[in-house]
Amino acid sequence: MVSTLSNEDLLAMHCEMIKARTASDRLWSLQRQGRIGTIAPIDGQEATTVGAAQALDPLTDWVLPQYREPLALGRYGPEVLNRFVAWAIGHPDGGHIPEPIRVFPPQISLATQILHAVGLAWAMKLRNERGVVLVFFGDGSSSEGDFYEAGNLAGVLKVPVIFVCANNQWAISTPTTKQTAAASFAAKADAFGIPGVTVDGMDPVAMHEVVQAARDRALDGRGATLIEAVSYRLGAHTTADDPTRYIPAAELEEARQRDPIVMFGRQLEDRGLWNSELEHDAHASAEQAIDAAWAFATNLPLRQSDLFDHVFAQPTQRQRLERASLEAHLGSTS
Amino acid sequence: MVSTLSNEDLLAMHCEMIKARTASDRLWSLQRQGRIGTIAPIDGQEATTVGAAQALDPLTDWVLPQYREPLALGRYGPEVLNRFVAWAIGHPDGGHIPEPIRVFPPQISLATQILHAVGLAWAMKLRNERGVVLVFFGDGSSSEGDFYEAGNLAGVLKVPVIFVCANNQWAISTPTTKQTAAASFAAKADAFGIPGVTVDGMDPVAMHEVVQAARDRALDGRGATLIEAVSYRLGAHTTADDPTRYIPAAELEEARQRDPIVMFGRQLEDRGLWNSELEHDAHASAEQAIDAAWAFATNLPLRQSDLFDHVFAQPTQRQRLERASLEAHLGSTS
Amino acid sequence: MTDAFSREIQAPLGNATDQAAAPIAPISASPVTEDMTIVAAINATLAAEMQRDERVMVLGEDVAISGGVFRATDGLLDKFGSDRVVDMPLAEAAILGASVGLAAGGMIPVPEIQFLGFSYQAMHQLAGQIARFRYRSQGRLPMPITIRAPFGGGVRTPELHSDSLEGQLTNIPGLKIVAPASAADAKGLLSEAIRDPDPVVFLEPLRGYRGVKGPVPDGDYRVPFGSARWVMSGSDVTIIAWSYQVEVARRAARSLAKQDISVGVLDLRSLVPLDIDAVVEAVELTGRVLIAEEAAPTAAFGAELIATITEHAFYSLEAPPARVSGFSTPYPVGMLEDSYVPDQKRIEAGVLRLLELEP
Amino acid sequence: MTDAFSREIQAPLGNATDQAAAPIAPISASPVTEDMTIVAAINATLAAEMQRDERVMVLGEDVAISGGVFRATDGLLDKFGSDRVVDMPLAEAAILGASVGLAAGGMIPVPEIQFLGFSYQAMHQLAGQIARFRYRSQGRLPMPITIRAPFGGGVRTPELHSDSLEGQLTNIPGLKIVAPASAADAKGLLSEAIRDPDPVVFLEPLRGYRGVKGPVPDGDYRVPFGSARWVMSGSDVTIIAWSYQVEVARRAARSLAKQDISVGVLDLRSLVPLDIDAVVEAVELTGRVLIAEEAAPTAAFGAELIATITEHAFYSLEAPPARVSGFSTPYPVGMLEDSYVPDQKRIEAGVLRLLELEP
Ligand SMILES: Cc1ncc(C[n+]2csc(CCOP(=O)(O)OP(=O)(O)O)c2C)c(N)n1
Ligand SMILES: Cc1ncc(C[n+]2csc(CCOP(=O)(O)OP(=O)(O)O)c2C)c(N)n1
Ligand SMILES: [Mg+2]
Ligand SMILES: [Mg+2]
Repeated sequence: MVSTLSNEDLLAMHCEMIKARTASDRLWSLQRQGRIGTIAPIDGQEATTVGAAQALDPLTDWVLPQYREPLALGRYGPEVLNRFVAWAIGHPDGGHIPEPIRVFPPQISLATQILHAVGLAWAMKLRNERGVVLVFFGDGSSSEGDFYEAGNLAGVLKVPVIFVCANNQWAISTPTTKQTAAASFAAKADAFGIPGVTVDGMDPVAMHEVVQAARDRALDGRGATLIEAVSYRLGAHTTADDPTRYIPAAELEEARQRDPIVMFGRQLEDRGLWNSELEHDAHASAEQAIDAAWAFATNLPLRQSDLFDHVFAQPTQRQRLERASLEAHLGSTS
Repeated sequence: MVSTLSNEDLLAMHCEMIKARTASDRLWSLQRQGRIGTIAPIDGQEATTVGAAQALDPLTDWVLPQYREPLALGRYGPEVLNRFVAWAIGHPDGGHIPEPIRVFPPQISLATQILHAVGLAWAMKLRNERGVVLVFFGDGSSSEGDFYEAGNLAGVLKVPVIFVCANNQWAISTPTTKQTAAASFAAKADAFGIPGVTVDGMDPVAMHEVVQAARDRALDGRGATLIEAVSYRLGAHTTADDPTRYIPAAELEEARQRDPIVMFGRQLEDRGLWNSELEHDAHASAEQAIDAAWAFATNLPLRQSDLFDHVFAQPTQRQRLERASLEAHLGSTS
Repeated sequence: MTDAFSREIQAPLGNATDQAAAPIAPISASPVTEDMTIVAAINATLAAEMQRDERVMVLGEDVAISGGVFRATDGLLDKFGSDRVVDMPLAEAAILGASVGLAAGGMIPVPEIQFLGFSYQAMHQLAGQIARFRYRSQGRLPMPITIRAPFGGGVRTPELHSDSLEGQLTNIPGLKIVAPASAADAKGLLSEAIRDPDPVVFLEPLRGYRGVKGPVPDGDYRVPFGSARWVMSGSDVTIIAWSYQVEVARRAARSLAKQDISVGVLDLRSLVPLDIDAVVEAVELTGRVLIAEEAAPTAAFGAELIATITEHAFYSLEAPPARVSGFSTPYPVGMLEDSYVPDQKRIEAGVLRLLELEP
Repeated sequence: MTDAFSREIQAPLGNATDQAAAPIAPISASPVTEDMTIVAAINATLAAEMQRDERVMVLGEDVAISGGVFRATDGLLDKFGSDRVVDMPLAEAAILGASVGLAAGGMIPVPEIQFLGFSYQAMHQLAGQIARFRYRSQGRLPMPITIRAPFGGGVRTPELHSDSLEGQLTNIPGLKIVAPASAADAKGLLSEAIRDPDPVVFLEPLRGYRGVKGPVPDGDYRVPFGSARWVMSGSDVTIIAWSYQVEVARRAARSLAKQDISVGVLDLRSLVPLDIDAVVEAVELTGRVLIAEEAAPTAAFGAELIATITEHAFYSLEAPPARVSGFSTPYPVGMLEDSYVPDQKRIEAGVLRLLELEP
């Protein structure tokens, strides 16, 4: 553990990881109670997200998540979790992360966001805005053409983007050996003429370090970096998934021994920075955060005819007619 | 010039290159006379195609071209050129390369054929057919997601496919520096976990050698190879293009000095294998070949209602109605 | 409003496969042996076709070891091995693009797109390549490929998991577009698709996977494309539907029957080829046609049906043909989707409007 | 068969921009200064919009140094520099996917897809991302992107260069689909598109690039979307068209006028939003409507027009609305395309059939 991080930073990261895990667990059980739809837990990847975010400046840097990371982006403010819970319960406002928070809504169409990140970093370069764009995507998503097109374009344009491949070893039931024969996901950087590095994605400090270096490089005008953050998916793919069908029990058990929260907690304890009291407080405030997010999301107002809002800045004639007919129908049947 | 090629092979390759250039020139002037549509000349890439084809066994190995290579695939029989000319004049039979010729029709939707090649090689592997699939694509086409998805898939499946990136330095007006920042196109093989090699694509013997090695490897069950064949586009992109708008005259002039046909002719002369008589004969038989192909293509019968053939094995009711209406219309107006 | 013509078939309640009463394409006489869900019928049919023809292979994301995210391919890996049941890298264009080569090489690929919305990632291979290879090669390179994909709303999936793209797909010449509504048809049409020498997009009703159950004929059973199915007959209004909307329409028709309104339901089964004769018959029987579909309406397949009707049966119309559909918005989030997807109430209201009655 | 209502406007022969006689959206009074081809109008408009707003940038394959394969972007690199006029790697999804990020970052990207058929390579970015970002983010991330692409047949291009995909595109909620037929509209609609806060697919008529020429208003000139244009009026039959088919329809109408058949031509200009009132008016004026389009017919935009007509103007119909279109085959090779693309003869025959006359 050598780094520029202060003790406060280290504690903040640990608390954030606990918050992420707590929120993930809560949503999992809400799903099991039938109160929300499908949820993708974050277990095992907390350090990847939290460590990376720690290296960013929320005022200048953008984050484009896949669908797990919003659970662990507390560094960008509590609103990210609020909106994520709203998204998880299927509320339209869940996709609206308000200004000035520099976080995109979750992405479902895998790998598409990697190109968005390159475009956004390009815009920053063109507009001489100081900052970087960091984009998360999975090991599975790296097989989509969009990943490669994005990496290649970033290489050509030399834009300030950081690609973080969250390699949790699985894409639903597909292991990385069926995803690629490349020596590593980081090795794919050779195809783009950018540096590629592999890092322990279960260690927030290591994550912080490589992202910080990539960020410095980007701010320096030297372009993109591909970071492969190696972790393990400790939970199911989603609440709809049964990983016992395909994950060897022993392998999972081995990975559980490396649980990033347990490991980092021990390290902090060893350095005298953590104890059961802090642990208790951290859990209490994590519970509060997800309570608040749940309250936020479930109290959002909703009208069914809102489904017509925000397709275009101004609705078309056809949309106005449709909206009127839906309102009439709902009025007549309610 | 060290290789397993016999003197006959060397002469055959040279004649084939002359044939390709001759056919390309003829089509160019036919286009200029307004007798055919857009044509993409092959000038500069003859050796890439001819050298590669020389390493293949037409009875077992498939070739999937982009749109320039069919001019130089005489190794697969004269029918390839016949059909290509038919294709160039816009006759539907131009896309039909008859059994048992193992050549696909030209591909216009760039890079899509690279995935087809992987699938075809996969089928051969599944069916225990001895043979390989060789696919050509340009430097520009390597930027499409399909190229990467294909390379990655081939790496995972270890199928007998050979990727030949015909790097002629240009994609219409876009130079390779705007196409990628990778060290080379061959370096992209790192992303797939397959070997990548760079070769002089203006030297048919060098081409033959690397393709032969890739083929041996593939037949050996060791999977795919990516070959970057470095050449230079000596002509225009197509008859619709004006390269003086973007190609620096000096650069083009320098490349012209390396004209593969001139160079190889000299090498053969130096070795006492070539002389003006052979040159004369080669040109005469090249003219004959394109004459024959032109005659073939322009004598193909055509009915306008043929446009309904071969959409499906059996037409739908709707297609039958449409065909009847078109026939009635053409009958009434002709 | 019922009359002698109206003949609804007795079938177990809540069961979407009222199979008899079929003026068109009567169900074959195979003995019915088992009640199955649609997903079970698909799974069994895949196994049977793979058994029958060793060129048939299944490829896609998570189709092998996990048996598919909906278990549609469950058990196939064990039965047929990892050469013929293949977990692919996560790349839809690779799945369909490789299928082109597999087909050219003599295989009969049955690729799965995990959700239809992700066919957008492969549209250049689907619309630009698979659909055109036979034509482009004038018969040399036919594409016997069956692309399976679930679609349709109402199950609270995230974005792009529910989208109905039939309008876009049917506008692509060279593809057959098939969409079963019952378990029996899931079997019969899937067998037909896999044995068809041309590419078929086989659209599976997500909500019907486990939500629709019914008798499935045993043994070799195929349903020819272009043969619509009368789910029930009716003399006042005809509803034309496909996929899960057939079930919704059937419920609406049953409910309207209690108000003495006699509603027929025609299940198209395949959109390309379209059973034009059945559509014409549907118009002739009642003069009033309602089309039920989930897609956003503009240039969706419902529009094509109206165009087909005006072309072939205009003078039998007693009212303008109407459609009940999704709206001109992207498929919405879970809390709004029940308003978006046509439900029984909206279909009933549509029927009443066609009869110039107040809903 | 002409009557007082029929008022064809005097305009130079062979000129597609008979601009007056516009009961809907009269052309603004800007002084007409120059006759231009469509491609020249597009080029000039791009330059003007880039001049006006420095956030506007052009990106695509071969748009910079070579000025575009049709010279639509010629000269822009010199005027605005390589930051704002960018030759991209050959990857359509990258072009549109990067545009999403550029838009989010405050730019106004005007990406070019070299030929519309290659938008298939980017359909996941176009239909799945660009079209949905405002909706998905509930207004936080609007997408002011204008995607330019040429399309349409008749010029002997290779595969996928001519395909008409309006049906597929208009079925995607969240996109505006615009298709000018005249040089003036090319300017007015392109200015409107670039200034529109939402994504617009701007379809340019390949055959019209140099084949259609006409007066173009000087200065700031915009044509609002959803305002169709009466090219000529007629009392017997109305042809509805867009893009190059407007020109074909106009020629057919002129020729039929010589047989005393009075044909109106309505140019839709934008398909989404659609000028429903003008379509209704078109039906009301003659009761007989012919739709001319190049696409394969199934679920093409012509089908939507017929559905719209039956919904809004059914009782004004005196004959079933008809369509003249491409056929249910992939877009064919050069030697067959003249039979595929509707020409003047097929449109004339369609008009005569609507009048129950022998062609
Ligand atoms: C384009 C696309 N294809 C398929 C899917 C369905 N799908 C959702 S998650 C997933 C696996 C993703 O794996 P990975 O990228 O490794 O992310 P992880 O879930 O492991 O975090 C798949 C196939 C999708 N959402 N988008
Ligand atoms: C998917 C796709 N996008 C764009 C085009 C238009 N186009 C035709 S050739 C070409 C350049 C191809 O360059 P390269 O792959 O290097 O081949 P070369 O012409 O140099 O042989 C382009 C952009 C196309 N045919 N297909
Ligand atoms: Mg993963
Ligand atoms: Mg090139």
